[in-house]
Amino acid sequence: MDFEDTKEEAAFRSEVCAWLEANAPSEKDDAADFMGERGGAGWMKAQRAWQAKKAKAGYACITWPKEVGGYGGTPIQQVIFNQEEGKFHVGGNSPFAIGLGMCIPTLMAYGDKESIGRYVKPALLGEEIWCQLFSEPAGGSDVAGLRMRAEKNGDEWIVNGQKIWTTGAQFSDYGILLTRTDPNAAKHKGLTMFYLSMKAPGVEVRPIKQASGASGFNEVFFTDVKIPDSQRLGEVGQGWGVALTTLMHERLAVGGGTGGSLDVKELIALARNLELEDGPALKNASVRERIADWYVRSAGLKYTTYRTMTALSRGQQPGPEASIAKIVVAPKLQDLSAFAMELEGEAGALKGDDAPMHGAFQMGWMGAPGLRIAGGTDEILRNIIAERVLGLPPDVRVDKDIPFNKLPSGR
Amino acid sequence: MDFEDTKEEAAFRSEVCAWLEANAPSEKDDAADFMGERGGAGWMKAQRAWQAKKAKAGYACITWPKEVGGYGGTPIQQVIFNQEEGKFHVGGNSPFAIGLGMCIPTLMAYGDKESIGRYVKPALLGEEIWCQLFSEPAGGSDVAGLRMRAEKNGDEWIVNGQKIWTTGAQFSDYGILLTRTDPNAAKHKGLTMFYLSMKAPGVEVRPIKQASGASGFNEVFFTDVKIPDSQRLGEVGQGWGVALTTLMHERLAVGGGTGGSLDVKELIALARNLELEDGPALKNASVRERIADWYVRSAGLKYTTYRTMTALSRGQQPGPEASIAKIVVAPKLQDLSAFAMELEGEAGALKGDDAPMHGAFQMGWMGAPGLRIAGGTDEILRNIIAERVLGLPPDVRVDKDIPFNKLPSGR
Amino acid sequence: MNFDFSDDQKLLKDQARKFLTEKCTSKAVRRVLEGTQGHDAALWKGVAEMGWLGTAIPENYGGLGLGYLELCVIAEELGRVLAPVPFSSTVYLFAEAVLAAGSEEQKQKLLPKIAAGELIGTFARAEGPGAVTAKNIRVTFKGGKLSGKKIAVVDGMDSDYAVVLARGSDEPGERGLTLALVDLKAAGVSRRAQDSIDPSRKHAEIIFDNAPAEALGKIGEGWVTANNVLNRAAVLMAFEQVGGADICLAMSKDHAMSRYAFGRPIGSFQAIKHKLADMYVNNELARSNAYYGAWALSTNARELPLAAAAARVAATQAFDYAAKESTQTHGGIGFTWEVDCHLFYKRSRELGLALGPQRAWKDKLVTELELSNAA
Amino acid sequence: MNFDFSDDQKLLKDQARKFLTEKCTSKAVRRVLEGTQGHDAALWKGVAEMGWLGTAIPENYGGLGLGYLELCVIAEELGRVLAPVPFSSTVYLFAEAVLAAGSEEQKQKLLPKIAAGELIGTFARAEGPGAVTAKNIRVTFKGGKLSGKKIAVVDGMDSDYAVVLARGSDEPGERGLTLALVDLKAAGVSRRAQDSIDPSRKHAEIIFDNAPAEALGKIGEGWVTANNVLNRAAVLMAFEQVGGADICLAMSKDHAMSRYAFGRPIGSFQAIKHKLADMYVNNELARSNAYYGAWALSTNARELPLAAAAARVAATQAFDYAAKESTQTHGGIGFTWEVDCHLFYKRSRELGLALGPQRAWKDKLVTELELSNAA
Repeated sequence: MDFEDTKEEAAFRSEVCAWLEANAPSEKDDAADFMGERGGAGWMKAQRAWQAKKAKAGYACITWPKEVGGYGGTPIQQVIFNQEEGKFHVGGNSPFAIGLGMCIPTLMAYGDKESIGRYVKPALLGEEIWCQLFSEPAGGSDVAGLRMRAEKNGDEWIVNGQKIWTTGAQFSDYGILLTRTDPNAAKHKGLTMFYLSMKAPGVEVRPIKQASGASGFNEVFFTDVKIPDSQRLGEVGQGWGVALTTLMHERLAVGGGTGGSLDVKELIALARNLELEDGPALKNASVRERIADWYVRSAGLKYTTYRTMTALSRGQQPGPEASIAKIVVAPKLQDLSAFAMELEGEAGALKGDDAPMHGAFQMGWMGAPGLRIAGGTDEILRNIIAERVLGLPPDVRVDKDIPFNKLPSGR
Repeated sequence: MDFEDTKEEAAFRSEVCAWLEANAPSEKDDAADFMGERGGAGWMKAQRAWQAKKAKAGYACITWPKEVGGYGGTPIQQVIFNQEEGKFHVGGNSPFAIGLGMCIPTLMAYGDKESIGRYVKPALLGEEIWCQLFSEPAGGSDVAGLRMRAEKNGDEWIVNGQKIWTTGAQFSDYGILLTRTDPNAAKHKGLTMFYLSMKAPGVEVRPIKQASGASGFNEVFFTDVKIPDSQRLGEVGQGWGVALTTLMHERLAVGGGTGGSLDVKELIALARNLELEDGPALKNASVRERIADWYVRSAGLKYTTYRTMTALSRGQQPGPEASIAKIVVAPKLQDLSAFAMELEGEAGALKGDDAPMHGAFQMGWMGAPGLRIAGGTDEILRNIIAERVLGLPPDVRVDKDIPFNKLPSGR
Repeated sequence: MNFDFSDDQKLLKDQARKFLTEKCTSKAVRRVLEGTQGHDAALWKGVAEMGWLGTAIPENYGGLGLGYLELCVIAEELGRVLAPVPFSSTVYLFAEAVLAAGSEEQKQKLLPKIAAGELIGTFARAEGPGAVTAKNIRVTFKGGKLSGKKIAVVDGMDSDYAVVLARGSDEPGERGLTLALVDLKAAGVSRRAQDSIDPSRKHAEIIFDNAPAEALGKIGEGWVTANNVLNRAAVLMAFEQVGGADICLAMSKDHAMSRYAFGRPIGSFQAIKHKLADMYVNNELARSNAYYGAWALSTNARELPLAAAAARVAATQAFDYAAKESTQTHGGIGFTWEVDCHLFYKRSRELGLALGPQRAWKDKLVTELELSNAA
Repeated sequence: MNFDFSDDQKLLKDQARKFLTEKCTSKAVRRVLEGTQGHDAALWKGVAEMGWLGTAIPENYGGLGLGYLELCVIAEELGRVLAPVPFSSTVYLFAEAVLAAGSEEQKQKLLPKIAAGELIGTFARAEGPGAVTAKNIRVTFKGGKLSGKKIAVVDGMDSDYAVVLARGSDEPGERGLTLALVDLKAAGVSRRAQDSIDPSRKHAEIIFDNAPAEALGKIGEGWVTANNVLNRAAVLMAFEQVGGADICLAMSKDHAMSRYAFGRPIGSFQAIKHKLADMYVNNELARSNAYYGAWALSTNARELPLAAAAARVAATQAFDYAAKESTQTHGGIGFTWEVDCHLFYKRSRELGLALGPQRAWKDKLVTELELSNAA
């Protein structure tokens, strides 16, 4: 048991390091732009440039076959690349992640030769950005409950309805779109998947203002949007099967320790500089107990990731343990931030530079509710662990084998 | 807002005090027996004697009409009597509570003139003890899932099967028994209620040994037990409706702050005498925080009871707040006891006189799992609050309108 | 046993609810939340006209002299609608400080103005992050002059007067502290708005540079009086918190009944059911603790410190839980700006910190238990 | 990245599981739980024959010299079946103390006997309720004589030898402490069985009255050595706890699948689903912390104190939760004597206290974080 690379991994790592040393933008040049506002011109330019460089070197999608511009590598090699890339000022939070992680794989699985030939390369090179259009106001946790109507008209489809929680829609060129083509079929049977241009007439993107004031997501409205049948992915009525391919990728994507940035280390830093009723905060038994409780959860997650990487390194499928990250991280962020504000006392009610550590904990506390919901609520994730990991029986389903338009909807 | 009696209540209270002063057994005489082993001869003799005294004075069941031996009083008068009686060494944990609280009211509601004439008085006088036979191995939280078979044979019924968790069965003379008379009917429709003599041939009572080693409950086995049809309570197939009458009373009975005996006060007493790594336990911030957390829950319950009594005192129906006691008390007992054992350190793993405070916390910790389950699990109680108090929709029911013997049972 | 509000008090509650439902919609709260105004002036005027500001102020000082139980029921209603007015700063804290420690002259001068809605007051305690303890109060009050800095003063920008906890002598620790009454429009006072996690209650930093001030109460009694005032305010604030928590539960319930997923109302899933049941239990326990606090407050019982701490802790925990889990129950829309969940999420935390964090109150609570040996 | 056990170690694990499934049924555990025997002698003999007692004892002392990762996988298996044998007292604590501080002569004398299953040893620390701190150790070791009382000594009745934390000099605090090695059958030693919350692990009070003993390690190094030994034992015990927690989850899952209520398996209700999901998450986090501890133990890394504390805390929390909620999941039968839930409920608490409570380990953990500034 150790934390070392295998000989092959070590070789790949040094190859990657050498390449990054030679090619990664240094702080002097456009690296600064990576720190700029997400979606801003400078940020986008820097992201595209870096993506192109990686793609040309074959590092953009390491597990993809060489033929489609990948490296023909293993998952562990992808992990190693990410680790090393993370040491450079190249941002992360990439605008291409969703497209390359979810949309393009779906396209490669279900698209025709032409589409694949046309769209994979530009996406890989960062020239075109893709987004994923599944969630709707009426279909959140219950994605298949979506209502967006697509009606066949000759060899094209007319689409009307609304999508929501679409990340990156504001700067996306294309999207994959899940629609309902047969409201008389059972819920999961009447769906069909398409891809379309986000610039198509009738597509309108509006940012969603979150409780925190920020806008990370969008609503996308569709009015008589025309999609040629040639842009259908999978058979008519088979959309749910196609979507599952995509969503499987999402779980992995979101599963990663999002929001883990604010943790025990920061809490200790805060406590070092605070006096409580009975003396230094870091000497307070209740504070120490909380630090320990949260530390063992964070450390547990960290070493769980090591176990997953080990499985990858040994060429095995990572076990279900990979699915627990978000359910641990999100509530911890909320509780830890609230506790930190309690330590700060009256000053904890202040924001930004008026609060200790530039309001880091206030920001974490405002962001936590979203993290507990986006990409699968705490409750849905527990269902997934119980059903897919532990194999417990599904809940009673009353929405099977009933025409979708006969389902009770509360409307 | 105050904690005073109304004029009428004050009058009743002094009447009760005077009577208790004159009649309650003092420590000298058989009061000692109340401290004896539950069900033991001395204990039983003392209980019966005291019950008879109360009954003759009309205090045994204060809210019952005078005609049936009650006081014709109000619920708040019953509360006042209990408060004052509690100040004397007359035990409590009465063997007559279930009979007079659940069984006899059911008999009075559904029994014929003869039965009522025959059984009410002896029960009231403590001459005959009743128990309640509903729960079965196959029907715990889901009481209506019971299987005990009763088959009509001429003008009597032949009963076979098993009951479980029957309190006091070992010293009961009679019981009310819920049986399944029609397995082809839907679950709730095939039940019928009877009363019977616990001395009837074919009835066998066995104590259940609990995890704690104690035996508070029994299993009761029925082999070809004959029950005359005249002992049927309610119509054939209407047993569930009859049972609901009985259970309504149980919720109230169990709802009371059971297990509240071990609480913050005892934790403080323990902490006063312990040294932790950083000094006196009672000065430890983490200990103080826990004490405060549990105190506000206990105090909250105490004052919730005051609100309930106020409603009674004003002749109103107590609000749903009455339903929360057990769900607060039981988990608190478990957590508080475990925490106390942590304070005791290695010695916390000892039991009885080898542990601090004669092992009070170890006993509480061993008893807590049962308290979280008996009379409605934490989970069932949350369902009840959600559905009956908050009015949320019931869970999907797959066991309605299906013949009972067609229901999946896992067997 | 008479442990509930009287019919008259319940009538007052109904009137308050009717008035606020009309005059204090979430639109009104959002106007303050999103705007630069420190409070809703129209609502403040209306609240004054209803006479609420003088509820517990004796008639000889221009109040209604109704008492504290009446003030509690009004507080609960204000809490339900997140009323964006400087009510708690002015009534629970400033007026209580004046009533507790003010001279006859000070009472005559200030209380009628408060009752009439012509004076907004606040209470300034904290000077930096961490606990407010006797030894870390650095603002000085010497020779009628106040100097130093206070932070996170609620309604600080809108207030006319403030009661300031300051070091009034060279006596060490608590005995060195005094309450000072200062006109915030006077020379030597400068204020700066501070960003708050709940902008529907604005905070301010106030810097005193030899600002003219007068003592409120005896020199050296500042700490004792301040804690007494905080205890009284904690009970009243607890009713606001319980009111807010009940609305979070009601919103969650409505959403759980009307929102369908997997062909069922989400309220039929145990994950939601049990979450709401827990909210209900917390809220009931908090309400009962608040009632006990109300009794202790209205009768000046010696149990007040314990009752106030218990009411404060239970109400803070209930509102925190209800606000965060109501957002969770609402799912995606729950963390959008347009749905009201975040108004309660923000307010729950802000009220939980305004009179000092739970930790400090839990410590007080246990200290009281040690003394009383109750529990 | 190679953060998992090797194939050989997994093979050893499978062998251990096969052996224990056959030799250590819950019947065997109940025989000790309900009886007066301190342990299952037949099983102990079998364990010795398997060579497990000498897993980490070097070959030159009669052990297999396999190492600590191998000992960890065996510990997990012993934990899964609640093996009623003095394994942890003898191997994790006594043998580790001898290896850490013993003289060559002491090692030669004791370790081969341990490996052969001819010697049962234990470690005596606590003298009363509360924390075990340097200043409350009153047992004295002077001039080769041991005097005083130790309590709650696990396997104390069955042990041949004990390592005792005692005051060996007049130096104050930690520097005054020494480890003493004592033959429990010698004159001056009297023992009394103490009732335990988990009678499948028997406890004893041991009174020393000028009992002959010898120093284990240098005078004045007792505290440091004891803590080092506790850290090593904590990692091994964590694997027992994780093993137990996994069985609780497995039992709960089986029951939730086979038990029907309201016409459905209870495992289809979210209340049960989410409870078991939480169990799973806790167990995985505990397992990962235990793995890190195993790495630190097997490499004598300087991170051992932090890794051991984290493994200890996570494993204790996971086993506590799994054991109590497994009982809850089983409903009524869950708290009957005949169903096994209570065996795990009792063991979870006993293991959680045996090496000192969570509180003490959390405090150590944070102290390590303060030093390392890691986290």
